Amino acid sequence: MALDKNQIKQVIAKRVAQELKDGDLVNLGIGLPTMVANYIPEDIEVFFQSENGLIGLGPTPEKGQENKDLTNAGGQPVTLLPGGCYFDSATSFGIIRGGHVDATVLGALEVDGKGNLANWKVPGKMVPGMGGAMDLTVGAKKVIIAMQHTQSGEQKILKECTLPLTAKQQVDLIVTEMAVMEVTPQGLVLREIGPDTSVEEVIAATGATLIIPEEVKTFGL
Amino acid sequence: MALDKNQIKQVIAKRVAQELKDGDLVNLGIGLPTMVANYIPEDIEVFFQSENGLIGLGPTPEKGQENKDLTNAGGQPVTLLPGGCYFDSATSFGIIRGGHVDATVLGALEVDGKGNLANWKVPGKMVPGMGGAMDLTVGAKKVIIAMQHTQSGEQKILKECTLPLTAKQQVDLIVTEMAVMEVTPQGLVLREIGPDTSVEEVIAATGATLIIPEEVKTFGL
Amino acid sequence: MNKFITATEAASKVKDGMTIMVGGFLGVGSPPKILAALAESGVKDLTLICNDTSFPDKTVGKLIVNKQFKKVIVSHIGTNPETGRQMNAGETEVDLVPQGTLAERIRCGGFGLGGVLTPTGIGTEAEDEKERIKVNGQIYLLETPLKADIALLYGAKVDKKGNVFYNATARNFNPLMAMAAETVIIEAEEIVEIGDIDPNCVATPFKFINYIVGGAE
Amino acid sequence: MNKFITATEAASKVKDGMTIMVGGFLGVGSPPKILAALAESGVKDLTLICNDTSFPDKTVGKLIVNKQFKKVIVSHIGTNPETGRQMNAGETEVDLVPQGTLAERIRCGGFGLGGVLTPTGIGTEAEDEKERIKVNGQIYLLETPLKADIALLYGAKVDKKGNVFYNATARNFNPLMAMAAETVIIEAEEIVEIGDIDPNCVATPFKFINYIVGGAE
Repeated sequence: MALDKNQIKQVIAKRVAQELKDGDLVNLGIGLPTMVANYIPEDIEVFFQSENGLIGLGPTPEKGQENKDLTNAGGQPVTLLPGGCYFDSATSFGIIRGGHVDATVLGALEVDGKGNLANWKVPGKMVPGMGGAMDLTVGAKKVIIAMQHTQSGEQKILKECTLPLTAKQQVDLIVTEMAVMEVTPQGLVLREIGPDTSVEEVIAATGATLIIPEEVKTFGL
Repeated sequence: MALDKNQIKQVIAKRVAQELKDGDLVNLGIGLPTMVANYIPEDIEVFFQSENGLIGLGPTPEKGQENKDLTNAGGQPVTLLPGGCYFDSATSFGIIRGGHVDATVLGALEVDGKGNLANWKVPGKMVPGMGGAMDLTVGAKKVIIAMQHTQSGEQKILKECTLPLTAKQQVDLIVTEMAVMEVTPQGLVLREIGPDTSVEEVIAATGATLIIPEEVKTFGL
Repeated sequence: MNKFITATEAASKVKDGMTIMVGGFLGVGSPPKILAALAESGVKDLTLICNDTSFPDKTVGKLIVNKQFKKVIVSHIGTNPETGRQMNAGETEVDLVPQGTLAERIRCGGFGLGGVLTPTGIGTEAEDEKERIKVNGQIYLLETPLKADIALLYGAKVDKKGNVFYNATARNFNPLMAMAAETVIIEAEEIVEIGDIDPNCVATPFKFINYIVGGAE
Repeated sequence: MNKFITATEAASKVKDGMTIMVGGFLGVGSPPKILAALAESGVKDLTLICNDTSFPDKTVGKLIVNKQFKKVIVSHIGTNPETGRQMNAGETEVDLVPQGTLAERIRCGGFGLGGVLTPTGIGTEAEDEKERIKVNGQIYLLETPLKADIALLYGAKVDKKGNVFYNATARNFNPLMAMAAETVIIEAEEIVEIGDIDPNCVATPFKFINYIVGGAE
């Protein structure tokens, strides 16, 4: 069975959600990472931090119930969960840089076997800026990259990033629809493969050298 | 007429109060400087900042009306004026260090003609610590020393401080019961003399060389 | 002292060549009326310090489209393609700063600090031309203060003295910028009486506010 | 997760040799019950990070009298003569830090910053052994982070999740220390329901609070 684009995103988001632990404070990047919030296991409590100044990101408000002063880091109207609170940008990044965010989930243009990440600039082409990503990758206890394994057939998981880095050796885990890979001092270890692939296919789609342990589980079934 | 100790303090506090301008935010040190608040001219509005975390220091509450969570920097119960507010210690010193306090009034063990101040330590004897004084002297736009001209006959206004400094070249004005002296790049200028003294007596009681301009007013009459 | 002025009067205080700080995060917490007046004023060659360049049709984004800035110091420009176009065409200088570093640099400006050491950006282009300083065996970048001539801010409730209460995520950079600019103008969603804001919840004391652009009049 | 413990349980988490931060300014904003329990516990060789050493019969002052500290890092000791006596007798090490610098150093510890540059203390003994760094032609001292094993704090209102509302000048160092210690214990004047504190007025988010010593029970 081939997964469509939406299913691919769901598979990734679901798998990332399993990395989160009870009591975690988590910052989700824009796009696919935002979907992780939909798949938090019911038996754990996870709170989301948004770098524009809140802890306790709640669901999208109903039409007409939006508060123009209350959005997520993408500018979309959100709500605040009971027990949540607000703070200024310096405090927000104090929380992030100070190591008080347990995990951040971000997208990537490129990521490599050393844990380097590039997601803020394509020289001469697209320069969105780093926003909070450089702080998040340095500060969060666990940096999880959530993305499609390849982009229009091009490899994104490389031996070495070619684009300007967002962070040097800060990535801990890469989750794609094809694989879960852990960055270790020895290199990138293939921990699990996706529901619709093989170890060989993952190796072929990955620029970085993968360490293949004896046991490689399958996720997303 | 000889002034008693209490009158001396009043004369000093009254004269210091005349240095303050409408709209000023002022931090008063413990002791004599605190008395300055009693002599603010009626036609100006001055707000007091207290480094333990407030703007808008109000009068002492009546007995039984004290709030144990609301004191001045000396730990005495105070009140908050309408329009006042509270903040944490980092913000308090951001306000101070950032140059947002218009004037601070402090006591001194020694002060000298270069504007150096010593008021936190007598080696081997008394070491109360600097508290907020080092930040206040560096940060406040105007540093006013309010003290008796001499201490048991010993000079306190010296050519050069002998005690460990609280601040280097930060003092702007020295107000005693005998004189108002301004620290200038040329040296210490005698601006005014007190109600009960002469220029000669001020010179004799002062260790630092005084520059005597043609006009020296008398204050406190 | 009466601090109340109109949005047009506020805009007229911004002169060609000035450095302005504008509160807000993708426009949330930016002062809409003041920025609309500034877009109409035609003032130019400004340097902008702001979290981002918003959207082309919104808040500071309109001023980008109007080419009123010679330089912008922001953490991202992705939501306003015109900023990227001007940057690539060499029309506007764009200085991209990591968001947490931007916040600390503004805070340093207001707090009288000469800089902070941050681990953010080590090993990236954010490191370029920065001093590297080692503390307890770890390398940090020295980030220096930012200040501005004028800060244009937005508050949910401002009392008649100028004390500010910010609401929800519209707080963001506003209280930091309030301390880092020579002149501070706040646009109030609502003007309230002195005492109506809990003194524990005032995030910007009146002392920092020079002018108030009043409520929903 | 139930965060509620007794003052005695709180005190028992402080072990010999630990570094503790204690909120408060001359005892205002210090946790009275936890400190009373700590004074009784007999724990020793502690390092204290606090604004001051309070008064001999009050809050951390009692622990000074008990000789429970091997070192104190504070901005002044003038209100507790016993601290000065122990210092002069060589019994307790006293590290005096300018108050604003102390606040920034604790903030650096919690905010992941490697240090800040301050003009405070230039030309004084506070400069000793500090690195001097020039920025924009001005000399600053490099001040480095402070962290602790445990922070003992006091809040006026703490909700059942651990969000804290501080009242008046009892706030002082408490919210800074809440972010700079491994384990954070807060003594609540009043326990309130989740939602009873305006989310705009929470100065310490629940995430930072590990244990709550409950209200006036």
